[in-house]
This record gives sequence, C-alpha cells and structure tokens, in this order.
Amino acid sequence: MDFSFNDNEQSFHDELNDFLDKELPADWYTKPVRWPHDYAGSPYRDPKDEETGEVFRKKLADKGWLTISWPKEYGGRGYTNMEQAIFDERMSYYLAPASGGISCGIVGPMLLRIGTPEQQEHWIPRIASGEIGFWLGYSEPNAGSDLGSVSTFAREEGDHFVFNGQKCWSSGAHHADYSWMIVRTDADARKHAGCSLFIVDNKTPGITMRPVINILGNHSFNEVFMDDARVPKENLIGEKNKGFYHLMQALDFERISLVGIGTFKRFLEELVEYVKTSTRNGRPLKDIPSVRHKLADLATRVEIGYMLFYRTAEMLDRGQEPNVESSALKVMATELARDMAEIAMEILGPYGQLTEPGERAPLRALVSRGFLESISATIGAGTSEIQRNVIAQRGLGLPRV
Amino acid sequence: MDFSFNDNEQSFHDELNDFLDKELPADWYTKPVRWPHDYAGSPYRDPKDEETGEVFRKKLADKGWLTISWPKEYGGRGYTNMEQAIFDERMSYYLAPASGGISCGIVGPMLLRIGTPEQQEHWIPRIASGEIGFWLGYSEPNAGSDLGSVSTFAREEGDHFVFNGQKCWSSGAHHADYSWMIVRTDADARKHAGCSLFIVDNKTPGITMRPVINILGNHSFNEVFMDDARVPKENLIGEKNKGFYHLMQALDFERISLVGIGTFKRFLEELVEYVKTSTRNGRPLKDIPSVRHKLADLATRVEIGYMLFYRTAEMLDRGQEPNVESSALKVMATELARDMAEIAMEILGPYGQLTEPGERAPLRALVSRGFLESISATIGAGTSEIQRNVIAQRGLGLPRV
Amino acid sequence: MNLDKNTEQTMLDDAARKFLQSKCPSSLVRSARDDDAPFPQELWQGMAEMGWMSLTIDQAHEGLGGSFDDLTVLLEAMGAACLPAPYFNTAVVSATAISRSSATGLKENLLPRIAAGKLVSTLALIEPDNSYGLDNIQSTAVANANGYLVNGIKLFVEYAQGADYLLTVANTEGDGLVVLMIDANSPGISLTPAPTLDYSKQCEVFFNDVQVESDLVVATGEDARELLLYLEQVCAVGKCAEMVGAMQTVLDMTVQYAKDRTQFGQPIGGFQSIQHHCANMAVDVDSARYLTGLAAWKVSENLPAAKEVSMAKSFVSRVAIRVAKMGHQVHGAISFCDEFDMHLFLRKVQSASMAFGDSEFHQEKVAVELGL
Amino acid sequence: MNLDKNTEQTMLDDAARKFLQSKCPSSLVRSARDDDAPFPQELWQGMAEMGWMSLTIDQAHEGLGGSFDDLTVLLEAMGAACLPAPYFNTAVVSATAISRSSATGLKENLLPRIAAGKLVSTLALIEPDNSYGLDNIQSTAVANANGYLVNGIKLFVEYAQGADYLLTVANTEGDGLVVLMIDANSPGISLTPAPTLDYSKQCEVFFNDVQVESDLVVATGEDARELLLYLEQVCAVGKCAEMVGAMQTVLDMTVQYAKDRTQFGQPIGGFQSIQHHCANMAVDVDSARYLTGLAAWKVSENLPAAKEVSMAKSFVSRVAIRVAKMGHQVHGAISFCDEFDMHLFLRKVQSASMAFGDSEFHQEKVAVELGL
Repeated sequence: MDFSFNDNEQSFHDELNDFLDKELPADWYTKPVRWPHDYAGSPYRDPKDEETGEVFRKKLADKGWLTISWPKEYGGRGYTNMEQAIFDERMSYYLAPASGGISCGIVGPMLLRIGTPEQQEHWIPRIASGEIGFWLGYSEPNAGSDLGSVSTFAREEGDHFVFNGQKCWSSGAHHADYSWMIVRTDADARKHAGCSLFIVDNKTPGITMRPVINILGNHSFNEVFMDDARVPKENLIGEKNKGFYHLMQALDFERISLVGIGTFKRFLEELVEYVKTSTRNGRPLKDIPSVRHKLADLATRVEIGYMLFYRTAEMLDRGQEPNVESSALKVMATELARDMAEIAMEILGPYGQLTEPGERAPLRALVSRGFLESISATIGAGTSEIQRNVIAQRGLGLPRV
Repeated sequence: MDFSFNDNEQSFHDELNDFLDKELPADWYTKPVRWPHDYAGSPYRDPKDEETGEVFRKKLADKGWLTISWPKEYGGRGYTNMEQAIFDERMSYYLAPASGGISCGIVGPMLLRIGTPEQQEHWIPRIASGEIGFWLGYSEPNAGSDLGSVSTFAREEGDHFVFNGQKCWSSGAHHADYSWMIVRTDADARKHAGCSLFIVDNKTPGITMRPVINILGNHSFNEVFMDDARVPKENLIGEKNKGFYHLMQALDFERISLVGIGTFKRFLEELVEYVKTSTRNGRPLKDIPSVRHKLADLATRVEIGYMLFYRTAEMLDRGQEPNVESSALKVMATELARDMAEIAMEILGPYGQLTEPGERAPLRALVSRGFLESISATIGAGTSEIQRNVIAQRGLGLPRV
Repeated sequence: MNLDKNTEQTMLDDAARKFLQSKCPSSLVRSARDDDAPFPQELWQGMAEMGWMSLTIDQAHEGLGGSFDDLTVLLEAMGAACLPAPYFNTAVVSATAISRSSATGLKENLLPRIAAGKLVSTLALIEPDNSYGLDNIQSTAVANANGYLVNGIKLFVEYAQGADYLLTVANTEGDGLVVLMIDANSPGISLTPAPTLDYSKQCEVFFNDVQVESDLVVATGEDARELLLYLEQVCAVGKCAEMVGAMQTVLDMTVQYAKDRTQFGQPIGGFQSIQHHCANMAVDVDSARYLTGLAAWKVSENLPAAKEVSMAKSFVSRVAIRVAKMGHQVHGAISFCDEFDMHLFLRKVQSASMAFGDSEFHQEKVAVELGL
Repeated sequence: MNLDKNTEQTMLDDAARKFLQSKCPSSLVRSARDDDAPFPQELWQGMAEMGWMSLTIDQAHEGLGGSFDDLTVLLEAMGAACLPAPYFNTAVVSATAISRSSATGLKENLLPRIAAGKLVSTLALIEPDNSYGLDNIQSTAVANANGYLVNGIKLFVEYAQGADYLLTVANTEGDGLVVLMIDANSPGISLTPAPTLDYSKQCEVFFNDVQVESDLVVATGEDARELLLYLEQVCAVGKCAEMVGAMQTVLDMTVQYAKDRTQFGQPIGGFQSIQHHCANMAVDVDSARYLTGLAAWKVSENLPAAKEVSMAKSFVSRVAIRVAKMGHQVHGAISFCDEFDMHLFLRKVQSASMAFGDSEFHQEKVAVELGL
C-alpha cells in the first residue's frame, strides 16, 4: 500500500490550502453551525457570514472547482476522482461554504452519465456555475427505506408528464430551484420496474410545499405536494421506467459526496484542544484516562474514515463502481458522527447540554446540536440497516430473501 | 417492589449456608474447573474431589433437596419455585456438586407436567434420588436453531418405536443413562406437527456414540447414531406428535436451570479480590481506572442477572410461564459470561492466556478456559439470535415472518 | 420478594398516568417550551390537587407520608410524560431536604406550602469548573448575626425563574458546607437564562452579598454533609425512575410503530434487525427497571444503598440514551421532526443521565463500594 | 495512493498462500500442537527455501532486502494459516534487531544463518509483574571482562525449547537497557513450559549467572533504547498483519458457511441478523487492513509512525477478537469442536491482540501522540 499523494495531488492539496488560507478568515471554521455528517446544511448565526460564504462560493465556481472532476468541456477541470476527494476533504476541513452538494455531487455527475447531449448542454453549465440548486425527491410517506414503493404518479399527456402525489423529508427543497425526483411512470409494472427520474422545477404550477420543523427547531424538511403538476417530457432523465436503477447509482454518489470527511478531523481537533486546555473540578480534563482513551478511539476512527473515503475515489478512478464501499463509508462515518457527539457530551458533562453559544458553552454549543443532528445521520440517505444489507448482499454475496 | 426474602425463604437460605459451610471444605469453590454458564459440566483436577462431590450429592438427595420444588409425594419437598431459585443460587455460588441439572431441572418437572401416572411412578423416584442421569437429544446435523427440522424417525412397530437417525452436540451423553429425545413420528405432517418426545435408554441395541472433542480439549459432545433402535411405547412422553410443543416448555426450564447464577457472583468476587491484591508494573491493579470501571460494570450486570433470575421463579410461583423472561435471562447471562471472560483477560494481560494452573496463572488459569468455554454459552440451548427472536415475537408481539 | 408494584402503587400509577395523559399531553410539553412562563401553572395546581406535592411529606406537616418507593412510581409516570414542571426540584429535592432538616420552624413554615402547591423551589448546586459531586463548592456563606451572607455562581438551575426558593449549597469558612433555602426574591440575586437540550428552562444564578436569615438554614456542618449524601441518593434514583418511565414509553411507541409501518410489503417489525433492536431495548428497559427498583427499595427501607444507587444510576444513564436513540433509528426520518414526540424523550433521558452524576461518575462509586 | 498490494507483493502473497495451503494445513497446526517437537522442522526448511527467512535481511548478509511492508504481506498469509512456527520471533523480531545493530561481527555471524533457516531465535522480554513496555525490566546484566553476566526471569517466551538464541533485554547498572542475543545452550539457563491459549509453546526462562560474550551484544545505552522502540513498532504492526490475515479467513469461512448452511428452509445467510453480523465483520476487516497498511507503510518509509502504529494495534486488537467471536457465533455449535478450524483463529488473534501491547496500552500511546 502507498498512502502518499502523487505530485499532482500534492500540489493541488497545497494550492487548496493556500487558497483557503487566503480567501477565508482564519476563524472561519467557527462560523458555520454544523456537525460532521449533517444533512441540515450550514446555517450561520451572523448574516454577514452568509455573505462571505456567497462570495467565496462564487470564487470557487469561477475557478471551476465546484466541478473539478467533470470534463473540461462541461465547465469542469477534468481532475481525477482522487483530486475531487482531496478537494472535498480540504473544503470540509475548513468548513468552507463549498458544497455544490446535491447539484454538483449527484445531479451533475448523473447527468454526465445518463443525460442526453441536449440535457447536458441545458443543465450542466448552470449547475457548474452554482446558478441553480437541487433537492432530492426520493422519499414518500410510504416509501422510505423501500424506495421502490414510490407512488407519486406521472401520466403522459402530450409533450408533458402530469404529476400527482407527495414527497416528504424533502431537505432544503424550499431553498432549491429544482427537484431530482423519482416517480412512477408505469402503474402496472412490478415495483422497481415502473419508475423514472425527472428534473422538476419548483415553480411548476400545482406544486406546493409545507415546511416541516426538525428536532433542532429548524426548517430543513418539507412535504411537497404535486397536484396535476405538468413537467415537460424533455425533463425525463435517463431511460423511462429505468429510474430505479439509475437512482441506485445516484445513491452511491450521495453516500460519498455528503460525507464531508474533513469536518470529522476538524471537530476532533477542536475537541482535543478543548480537553488540553480545560479543567473539571480543578483537574485537567486531559488527565482523566477515560477521556484520553475516548479521544484516541475517535482519532483512530477518523483515520479509518479517511481511508474508506479515499478508497471510493481510487475505485472511481479505476472505473469501478464503489457501491458496497460507499455503504461501508456511510455506515462507518455516520455512526462515528453519532459517537463523536455522544463522547463529546460525556466529556463536557452538563456543559454539553447548553444550546446557545456563550462563555459556559464549550465548542460554541455545537455538541448539543450534534447530539440531536447526528440522529439523522444514520437514518437519512439509507439507514444503517439498509447499508448493512447492501454490504451483505451486494458485497458478500449473501442471499436476498 | 420488595427485594427481601420472606421468613421461610430467609431461614431456608440460612439453612443452606450452614449446610454448605459444614459439608464442603472452605476452599471447595476452587475445585471445580468451570466458568459461569458453562455447558461442559464441572471436571475436577483431583480425583479425590470427584469423590467428595459424590458424597455431597448423595446427602443432597437424601434431604430431598435435588427436587425441592417437586410435590412431596414424588420425593420432593414441595417448596416454592422461589425456594428452588434460592437453592440454585446458593449451590452455584458455592460451586457445589449439586446439579440435578437435566434430570431434576428439566426431565423431572416435565414428567410431572405431562407424564402419565405410571411414567411418573416409574421415573420420578429414580430421578429424585439422583440414581439416573439424562442427556438432551435435541440437535441433529440439520436441526440446530431450527429444531422443527429433526429428521431422526421413529416408526411404530408393535409395542415399540424403531428409531433411525442421528443426534449431535449431545453433551454428556456418554456419562448419562438415558436420553430425553425428540424425534419425528409422522413423516407427512408439517415440520413442527409430527414430532414426539421419548425417554431412550443409552443401552438400547442399535445406539452407538462417537465422542467429539471440544475446543477445550475435552470430550463433552457426542454424535449419537440410532440404527433400528427399538424403544418401548411406554417411553413416549406426552402426546404423540405434540413433542415440539412440549419441548418448547422444556426449553424454558433449560434456560432457567442451567444458568447457575451464583457462579457469576463467585467469579466476580474472585476477580475483585485478585485486583485488590495484585500489582502490574509495580502499580496496584486497582488503581487503574479502566479496571475499576470494568469491574463495576460486571458487578452491576451480575446484580441484573440475579433479578432476571428471581423473576422467573416469581412468575412460576404465580402460575405464569416465563418463556420470554427465560430468554431474556439466557441472553443476558450468557453474554455476561462472555464479557466476564473477555474483561478478565484484559485485566490479567498475558497472564490470562496461561492454560495450566500454577504460580503465574491467576484464578487457577480459569480465565483462558472461560474465554473459550463462553463461546458456547451464547450458542447452546438456543443462540442469542433465537432468544432475541423469542423476546421480539412472543414478548413484544412483533410478527413472525 | 415482589418485582412488581404493590396494590397502592398500582393505584397511584394508574391515577398518575390518567391524569398526565389528560393534563400533560405532548402538545403541552411543546407549548410550555415555547411559552415565556416558567412552567404551566394549571398543570401545577392540578398536580397539587392530586396530592402529589405532599406525597412524601409527613402527616404532621400536611403530607401523605408516602415512601420514597411510592415517589418513584410518580416519577416514572412523569418521565413517561416528559413533565415540563419543577416537580422533581420542589417535591423531591427540596421537600426531602426540608423534611430531614432539624429546623422545626423551617418545616412548619415551608412544608405545608409545598404540600399545597403554593411554593416552588429548585436546587442550586453546580458551579463553574464543577459537574458532579460536592468536592469543589466555591460559593461562600459567611455567618453573621442574622444568618449567612452568600456569594457565588450556580449553574444549570432548572426553572429558576419560576422558583420561590433556591435550595443552595455553599461553603462556610471552618464549618464545611451549609444548605440554605434562599428566598429567590432576595436582593443580590440575578438570573441569566442558559437554555439546554431538555427544555427545563435553566438559568445561571448569581449571588451577590445575599443575606439569608437564620430561619432558612436547612443544615450545617456534619448534618449538612449527611443530608447532601442522602439527597444525592434520592436524586440519583429519582432520575433513574424518570428515565425508566421515558424508556418504557419509547419502547412501547417503537414496538407499535414497527407493527404498523409497512415497507417492502411487510411490517418493518417483521425484519429481524428491527426485532433484535426491539428485543435489546426490552431487555434494557427491564434491567433498568429492576436496578432502579432495588435502589429505591433500599433507600426506602433505610438500608445501606450506596452501591445499589450507583449501580442503577450508572447503568440506567447508559442504556436510557441507547434505548432512546434506537427508538429514533427504528422510526426513521419521522422521528427527526419536532412534531413527533420521540425527541422529547431523548432530551429527557439525556438530561437525566447527566443529572446527579453521569454513568462514569457512578461506576467509580460502585468500584469504591466493591472495595476497590 | 494505492490501497492495494503492489505487483511484487501480490506475487509474494500468491506464492505464500499457495505454499501454506499445501505445507501448512490446519491438520499440521493440530499435529504440531500435539507433538513434542517445538515446531515442524520440514515446514521451517520449506519456508527458508522460499526465501522467507531472509526477506528483510539486506543483500550484504545474504538476504533479499525487502521492505517491512513486504514482510507484512507474508505475516498476513501466516496469520491466515495460524502458522505453528517461530517465524515472527526469528525472522521479524530477531533479524530486525540484529540488522539494526551496529555490531558488524554479530551481523556477519548470525544473519546468514537466519537467512538459511539454520538459526532459530526468540524474544525474551516480559517479566513477572510486567505485561507490556520497557519500564520495569528487572533482569540484570552486569558488565564484566568478557561481556555481561545475566540474571533474571523471562515469561511468555514463545518456542523457547526450539530456539538457538534468546533475544533478551536486561537492565545494566548505570547504562540503561542492554539487548543481547543469548545462546540458548549457555550454562545457567533453564526452561519451564507454560502453555498458553495459542499453542505457541511458551516457556518461562530462568537466567542464573549466564555469561554472555561481548560478540553477542546487540545494542547498549541509547542505541538499545532506540532499537527497542523501533522493534516495538515493527512487532506491533507485524502482529496486526497476522490478525488481519486471520480475520479475513474468519470472514471468508463465515460468509461461505452462511451461504451453505440451511435452517428454517433457507440459507442462514438470508437472515438479516446473520447478514448484519457479516457486514459488521467485513467493515472491521477492511478498517483493520487499512490501518495496518498505513502503519506498515509509515514504518517502511521511515516516517514518524508512532501514532499510526498505536492506532492500528489498539484498533485491530479489539476488532480481531470481535470478528473471531462473531465467526463462532454464526457457525454455532460446530465451531465449538476441536476438529473445526475456527478456534485456531480465535486463539491466534487473542494472543496477537495482547502481544506487544494490548488495545488499551496503545490507546494511551495514541492519546500521547494527540498531545494529550
């Protein structure tokens, strides 16, 4: 094995560090209100930070870095997946407002794989520039882990599909412009065989949203209702009635692009620093053996996370599909996100319970947030149970029953 | 809740302590080579201890204590199940050679429930006196967790059943006199509906045994082959073709009577004593926080084990069937047996690896034995997975699928 | 031996569950959280009318004279309801402290008012650079002619803005700890809200030359230390009872959801992974209940209880969080919505697990009791 | 970055697996265990002929000059075979120690003999009242005209009865630790067998006024301490590699069994609990492999490796036992029979997990590396 970057990778890594050090204030990592492997986005406490973030994000788009692994003719830089991974790692380590997230991490790559040339021409530049944002229209009230049960139906009518049904747990739908949506297009086919993927404009008449407040008190989820919403046929992506199989690929991308591996390292470092410099009952926290051992364990698991993350990039660069490996990464990283919050809570004691930043609240009161937020990590984008099914069945060849 | 013994119970408890202190040498608990919740019986290193054990066991039988909860007319003492539990606890805490085990714990009580008066008259006194011993003829090569799949077949022929087939993992069959065996008696019935329970004499012509050496290097298991072995019809126990349902009851008894709850307490005390009096690298072991916390955790779980154990007795005394509760006890106690060995090994370090008693080997080298032996605890008499199925389906009412 | 509630406790439990289902639905928990008032007054008065405030107060002081064991029955029901009111602070901590005080006048003055639901009191114990235990109390109480002059900072004081009294622990010079009932309206007290996960409306409390009259002294010297050690036991077990109640509700909700929710053409409760999650939760709940019961029984019977109390608190604190998180996991995304109740229990058990010593703190105490 | 073996390593691995499958089946592991001979000579000679003894010895001393990274490939294959021979002791520990010694004569004398498979050496490190680390060495080496006079007791010395030399660490007065290759036939040495779980034929070794000539001194003073620190890293990672090999075999056996074994009318691998057990094992195996690879690469490249080595050893030591036990659990009763191979792996990983520092020992080292 060889764990070093090659020369290109190393110089890109250095370039990223220089860029980040120059373009973001040194204390930027203290600004976003987020926990590793969150699904709830990164709100800021100060609106000025929002603006700084927008400026930074524009610079990234200008450099073509939101889409570095896309071919150059599509606004990308033609970098390898390993370089993409290095980019993701550095950006997430700095907690930079870099996330092309769903648009650049899932929709774009999928369009490049299965979209028509016309679709690519239409959508890709707008995605690459950061101009438009997407939400994922997968879950429905009766289709959570069992995505093959989606019942939102799109019937063909002239040059449109007419959508009726409901999506739920639609994260960030209210901030986005379009949905990357799976719906049923053949009512008679067996469940996985009759679904198709679409791009759906939020502004389509007949689409309404109901905000759903999450346990952090934030509006991140939505229920989205479609009542005779007419979607042009050219928005069908990939083959009709093959949507479920396309979506399986998209899920692999999702598991990789959402992990934000660098945030784990950052919070570990912050936690270690806190422990180094704090006392409890007059005794340095770092002198408590269980605290030492818990941090050592977290650090080890962060290191594992890095390797499982880079493995997916290495496989993509070899032309392999890291579907099982992305499940392993997902289950490992999300459980680490949870345990990191739980351990931080144990170390901080009652101080970890505080929900508002302030003198008494270590780590900007993020631990209480992480404790709640990480609940969703092992559920969203495929529960840990589903990921383990994937590892067992697709990875180890155990029977599907 | 009330955790005190009533006056009868307390005086029986005191009586037992007096008896044990008088009839066994003070260091007796160091004699049997066993680990909590073992299935492999209690060999002794010194043959003289074997003799002491036999004498003691005879005294128990004479007092009627091997069968204290049986009705007096059947050689029992008519004590409550709670008193039976107190007896089991004290005997196992002293590691006394008290185990009526399979005979008195399973076969006897089952005969009292489902045997005919003639069968009770024939078998019960000999069981109560400790004269005869039984082994459990349940498992077969293709019927482990799935006991409904037994294929040993008993065809009716005149006043006999003729047995053909094979049993396996037959613990202690070579030391016992009879088998308590389930076989198929109706080839056409659906799997659980065509089985019956029998008492089968080891000396029946056509029965042969092959010893199987376990991972401790001991002969505890056997394979038992039946080749036209003729078993008299009066040895059919309970209703023909209802054997599987009878056996489900018997399994409840098995899970309770094999637990030997007192051994957990004894080994915990021994381990605590070792830690109190030992040093490692010149430092008292008891000053290591992780060692303290591990022992505290074990002690807490031993306490839980006691309560789950007494709960089953309380239910039996109320006329309730503790089937779910005995599964909870089994899964809890067997995992504790495993963790106790693993934690003892961690505390002892390389010294725990030693397999022969001696100056360097703490706790008479039992930890290395327990490390291996407890492997079988979570497997035998229904795996932990099966116990959890029982808790979920029978206890919580989740669907069987 | 009796591992169930006795007849009186079963009746108490039935009445409590019925009352709380009707008067303290989860909608009330949310509205209390969002309301500026420290806690719902109507609920409080209803609880007082049920006799709950006086459950363990002796009959001489207009109480019902119930045992601590009885009290845990109520606390379990309250944990199951995520009660948004300072019952624990007033009727468990403060009433117990006053009841065991040798200050006759204090008892006569305050206990009947607590019993009548007319007095709210909360505990001011934890300080900066301190999480659990009594070893590092920096607040000072200087004796003077009329009583004590108190200075210091107290953290994590629940429902402080609704309290009439603050049960406060401070250090004297020379005479060790002193326990005081401080009138919350005394000059020199100021509060800063410091909200926490569990919606218990916590504040930081600052004492700046606060004069406490002699008739509000609960205990001093060795009495104070003994009282506090007893209170620590009562509080730790009380929190266990709350957690047991919450855990049982989480288990019940989760099993019901697993039966009702269909995915892949069958109830999710038919999947073995879900079955095993639920089985593990059930064993955790039973284990937690019995350990708590054992500790409560020993405390009630005035038997030495240090080991059992710490076993219960260390174990229940650990598994309660495990059970609550597993409840979320089985429910999936729906449990991440504020409008679904599961997170209320997660918050409740998280807070209770840390209150009066977390799992590791009590593991260490168990080790001491083992002679280590 | 390359998370797989390189081409040479893949060839080495293939050759090793093939050789061991043929020459070291599990039946040999059992017969070696039951045999009075310390280890199977024929196997040893075969391994020497494969060039394995000299893999990391430099070419000047008739070795192949391979890297430590290459060596871990072999160790992984040996772990997968539960090799019953002192390869680790001789070709990893002793050869590395001698190779890094500045004693030219010692190298010229011993390395070619190791390379040829003609010299067996084992490590005598641990002492009574000591488990891991170098902080408490009580054995003494007193300098005299011809070298050192050694006294002491060493425990857990693997394959001592088959060894020509004992690589021994002792304390001098004033000059710290000294590392010696002690001729096992020296007067004053006696052995007592002390069998352990892993069948490695361990002995207690007693040194009673054993004279060690100067030309058998490996390192003294600061050199000795540096050498030992390096050896600790090599040995810890080497044991990780053995465990990774064993874990992978356990996983492979278990998955295959889950596919083949039918209960309740279907392969048990169709049950979700079994699937999830296997999935957890697979993630553990991958994680262990990468952590071990990272540490081995750092050691090979002479990069600072203390953190990565201890991360690997602490993590792999923990999960290897978990994986082996889960292998037993999925197999059920059959795995409790001596004639079934699973327990050989459990014994192997149990022993390796403790060798050269257990999980907690290395967790503490990771904490130090984190600056704690």
